Amino acid sequence: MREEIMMAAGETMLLIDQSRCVGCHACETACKMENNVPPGPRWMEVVEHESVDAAGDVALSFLPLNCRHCADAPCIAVCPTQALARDGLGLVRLERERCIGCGECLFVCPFGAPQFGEDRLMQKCHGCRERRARNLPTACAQYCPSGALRCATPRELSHLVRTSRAALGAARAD
Amino acid sequence: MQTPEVWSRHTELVLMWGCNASAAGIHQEIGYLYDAMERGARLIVVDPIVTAVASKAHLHLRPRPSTDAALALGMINHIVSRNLHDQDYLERHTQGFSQLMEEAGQWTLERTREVTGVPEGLIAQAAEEYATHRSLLECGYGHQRYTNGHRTQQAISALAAVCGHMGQPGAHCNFMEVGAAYTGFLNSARVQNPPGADIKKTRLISISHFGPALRAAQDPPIKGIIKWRGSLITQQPDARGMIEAVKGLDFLVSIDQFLTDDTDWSDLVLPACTIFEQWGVHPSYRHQYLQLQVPVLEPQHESMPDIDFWAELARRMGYEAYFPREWTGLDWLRLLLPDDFPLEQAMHPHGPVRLPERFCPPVPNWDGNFQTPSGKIELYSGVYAERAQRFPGEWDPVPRYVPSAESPDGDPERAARYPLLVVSQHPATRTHSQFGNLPYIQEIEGPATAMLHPDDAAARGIAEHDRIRIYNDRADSHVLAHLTRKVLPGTVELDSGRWIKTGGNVNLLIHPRAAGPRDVGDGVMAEYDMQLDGHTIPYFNLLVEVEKA
Amino acid sequence: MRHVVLGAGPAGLAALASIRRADPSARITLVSGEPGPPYARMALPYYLSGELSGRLLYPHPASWYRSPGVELRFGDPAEELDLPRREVLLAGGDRLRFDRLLIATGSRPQLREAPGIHLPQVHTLWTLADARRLRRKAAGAQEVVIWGAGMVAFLAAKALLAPGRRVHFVCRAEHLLRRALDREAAALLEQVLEEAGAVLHRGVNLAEIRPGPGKRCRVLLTDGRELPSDLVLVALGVLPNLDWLGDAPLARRQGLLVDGSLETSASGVFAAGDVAEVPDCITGEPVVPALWSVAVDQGRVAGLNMAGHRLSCDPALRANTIVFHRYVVATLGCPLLQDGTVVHRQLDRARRTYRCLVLSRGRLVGAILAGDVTAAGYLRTLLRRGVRVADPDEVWEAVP
Amino acid sequence: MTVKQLLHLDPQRCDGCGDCVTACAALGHPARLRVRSSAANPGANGALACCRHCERPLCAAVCPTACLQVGSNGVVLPRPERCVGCRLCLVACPLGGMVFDAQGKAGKCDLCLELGRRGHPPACVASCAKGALQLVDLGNQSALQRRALAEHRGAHLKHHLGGGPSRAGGA
Repeated sequence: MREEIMMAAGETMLLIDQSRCVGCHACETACKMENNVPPGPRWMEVVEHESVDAAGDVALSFLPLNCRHCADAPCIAVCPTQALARDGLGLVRLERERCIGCGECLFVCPFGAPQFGEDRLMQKCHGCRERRARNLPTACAQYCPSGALRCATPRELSHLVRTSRAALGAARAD
Repeated sequence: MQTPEVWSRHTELVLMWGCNASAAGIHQEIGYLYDAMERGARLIVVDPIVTAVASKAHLHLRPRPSTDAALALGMINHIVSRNLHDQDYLERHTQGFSQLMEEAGQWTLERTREVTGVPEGLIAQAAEEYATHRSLLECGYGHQRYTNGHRTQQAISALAAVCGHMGQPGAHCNFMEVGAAYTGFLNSARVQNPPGADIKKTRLISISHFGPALRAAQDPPIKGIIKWRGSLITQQPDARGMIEAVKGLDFLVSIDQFLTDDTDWSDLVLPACTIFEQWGVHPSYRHQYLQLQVPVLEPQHESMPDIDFWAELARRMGYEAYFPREWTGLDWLRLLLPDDFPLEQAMHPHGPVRLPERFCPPVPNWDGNFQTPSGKIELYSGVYAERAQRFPGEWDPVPRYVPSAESPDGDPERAARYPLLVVSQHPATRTHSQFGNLPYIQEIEGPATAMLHPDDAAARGIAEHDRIRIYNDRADSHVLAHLTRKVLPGTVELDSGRWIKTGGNVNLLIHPRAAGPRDVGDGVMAEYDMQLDGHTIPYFNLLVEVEKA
Repeated sequence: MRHVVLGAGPAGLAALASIRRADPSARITLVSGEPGPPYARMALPYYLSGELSGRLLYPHPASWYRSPGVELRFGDPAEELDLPRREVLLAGGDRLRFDRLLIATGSRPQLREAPGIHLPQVHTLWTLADARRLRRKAAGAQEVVIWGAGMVAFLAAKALLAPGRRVHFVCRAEHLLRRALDREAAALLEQVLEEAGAVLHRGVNLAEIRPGPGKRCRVLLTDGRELPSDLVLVALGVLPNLDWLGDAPLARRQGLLVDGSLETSASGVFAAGDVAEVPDCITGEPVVPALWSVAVDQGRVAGLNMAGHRLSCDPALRANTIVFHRYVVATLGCPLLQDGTVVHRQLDRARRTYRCLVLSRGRLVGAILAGDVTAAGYLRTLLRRGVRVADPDEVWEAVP
Repeated sequence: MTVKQLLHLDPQRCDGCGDCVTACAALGHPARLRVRSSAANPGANGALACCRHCERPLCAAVCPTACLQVGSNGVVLPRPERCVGCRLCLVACPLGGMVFDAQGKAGKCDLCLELGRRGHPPACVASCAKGALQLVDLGNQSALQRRALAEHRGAHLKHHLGGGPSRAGGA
């Protein structure tokens, strides 16, 4: 069972498949290195959750949490200075010079995506806009070993999802 | 080893044993595992810890640490009792089934449950599913990190043989091995001893007994060490004893990129260049592809490729003829690889390339032939029986469960004082002790933390994130507590590879021992067969007590 | 990069701070036509009325300006722009070369010829020098006439209204602050002013000023009335300070035309504050808002863009406060828009509060608050965002 | 660097009782925060009107007399002797942070620095029986949110899969 969350940027989308994530943090490291983010702010963070059922069985879930570039982004709605806006690629773009560091975005973001570093102004995942313009996947997707993060065109991703479902269906029919 | 792009397309069930594919070698396997699961394959994981990959499994068996041999024998017995074994395969390609069953036959589900703690129904279900599917057995090192590790692996391998799950696409017993090295593809002898050179054969030191061996070696005694590409102190059991042994040396040289625990004790630190500045070769534990590493930078400052250092040392010791000055790392690689290997194709952007099939067939053992004297799988090992005549050790020809040293079953007296068993996993964020000094990694990992079962914590008045002292009569280590049911009661998890100088190193607490079968005594050996003699380091044979610091 | 900033008002100072922050290696020359360190023109009425001591007129201590690369030229106004040579000529004769130039020379009071306008009793209140002079002159003044009824006039009155003194407004319109307030809000403000000693002469203009008797003069109105006066203040609004540009080839209408980054028609030359003509946030029409808050915002953006950023400046949102003693009126957006608007008014004469929301095509386009202006910041945000609102209740619900 | 702290109102917990406003006013100045009852607009931003101690405060930028300043601790404070009561800050602040006293002087939340020095939480936080008002630091808040989300998603995933993906067994 999987959950797909997609964020689009022009030609490509990022598929986040929670069921494949194993919490190895490779995406976080890749993101930090790609964007030179010092310790503190985490544009991408994989959060692990442990739950125990009545029988004592332990289940783990892993959530790669970055800015999801929401279609109806609450951060854009609450930003008092219009530092956040949707750009031509459909990404939630942050214009840091407009940010006043009021923290409003943080409190409405369901993903805890807004980060505050040394300068106490907001920073967050920009969706690897420039990499994608050069036909590269997002840094997090490029270095994800488990296929939990995949960056490709909607056509490729839908094909991927459909073929894996079809294989599953065929296997069940056997 | 059956390579994952083959098994992932054919297997119906993956039995992953002692193998945290979600952290160790994560880039090599997990994607293939998911591909197989998306095709409908079942996943059974045997691991005392709820690892990420275990959390994805259809069945998860959590034996008490070091009892895996009992579990495997119990599964074998159940399979045979239900007549789910592959009689035809056993007759044609194995020998010693009856001797195996003399041992395995004693392992009823009830007794297996008593020893391993795994519920009977779950053992039976896992055994039946394994036997009745086209099943791949994927072995890690987890169950081998005990003094009985060799017996455990023997038992697990026997499980695959009993079901005939060998040598078919999608059904095999995969053991972590660098296929390229085992199959003779990489001929290290040609590099260690260049053609024509007369270099004396040296003694061998067991990796598990490094500290004791340094002191024990005589005629001549060991007075100096040059160490590179590894951590002498951080990664060895009894890290403190290791430091004492190192202090007794006249001369210690470290070739390193960073100031590590080792360099702190070194007389000389030579700057190593990074992988970006030298030639290299990358085989794998888990697949059969190979990539050549091409330098993309000139060595910076005074650093030099390791091979240049060794070549220069050899020249100054009078072996100049065998170490031509114009040779680069690439020339040494040529020597290491078969003459007909297409070097250029293995380099970026063409590489990696698959290893030649004559070394690494896609479906090994497809013809039912094995590299044993009998050409069969020896469930009763004639080789062991024979080797027992030459070397002391635990050369049991059939697999048996024998309690492991320094475990609750193996040493109840010690366990009364130090009741908790430590399992030290490899974290996904480091490769052993590598990368532990990087700020990004330190941020992601946070401070050194041990996992404690909430019941064990409650009994000791320990709360989440309390600072705790993990100790035995050898040493102690101060870390933070993380209360989690990912570990079994009576078990503590403390990551391996933490640096001593940054805190939380587990090896300080471990007594140096060797897993069998061969008893290596003080660790100094004249000869050694790495496929037979075993003696991996039993890192998990460690009993401790924990208290709030 | 050599930056020249002309003007040390809110726009100029905001620009200076921005350039310094964005490019610590920049060389910046700050030019001001007025002598002495930059002061807050907004605060002059409070200085004149004695509420604020002279020393607090200066927003920044001298140390604030002292930083590597910053040079100050006070009291030496720019006289000519030599675009081909990328130089500014100062009155003192120096030529300043620039890579980036900011024109933030602000406004000057609008004057109109009238008989007697040059009499010694006639003043303007714009600069610190004016305020200092008026502080002396106003000391014994009992009757003051203010020619005008706009914002500058109001500020003058605010400074000069005091016990024992009458201040007359010569107001051509039906009420004060005709360009900012509607009738209802103006009435409340007028009431407060009148209680403090103001006298409004509505629907008339100044015809002539005659000297005498004694130190006084007499102001003749167009309806024939005559107001004896100790002091006459001409407060007819302000004009952008652009005359010094002569025929320099910079596109201009009311003010200098700028693009979204506040760059003028000449590359590398920016304009901010009262000299810049920008689109209005609500109507989209070009305006010269001449507002302090707009100047601060533009100065900041222009400074950043001079230092290499590519920031677009928001269209000007006109928002202002009118404060007399403890009575406050806030105007936001375009509350006086007529076409197609729906106006919601809530007036409480007893409590002297008034609030007015102007909606157009389902959006808030303007608001006036009087008496209680707590909601002003929120309304400003709603206006800025162009938030859709069905009815006024929805607006008030959004305001804590 | 001192960790930047600010007040956070959890609109789900707030019932609009107004105790925080009373507690603030009890300190001897007009209340420096206002709260809109969560019933009116649950979960929406803006339920709390109070200073956020912005890093680049709009109130300070627009203040003609440089009355408002960011202290080294990140707290935005007025210097009352400089305030002329022009209210430009009030109009500039999008979050309702500015409050004016009877003399027309600017005041605003100072996060109860004085109480903080003595080890007490801000008066409003202390007064909130529902735990709706909290003093949080910017970084930890996102970590908390992420954990809460993971918890929520974890439960969801488990429910979705009918009791989790694995059947585990062990000692």
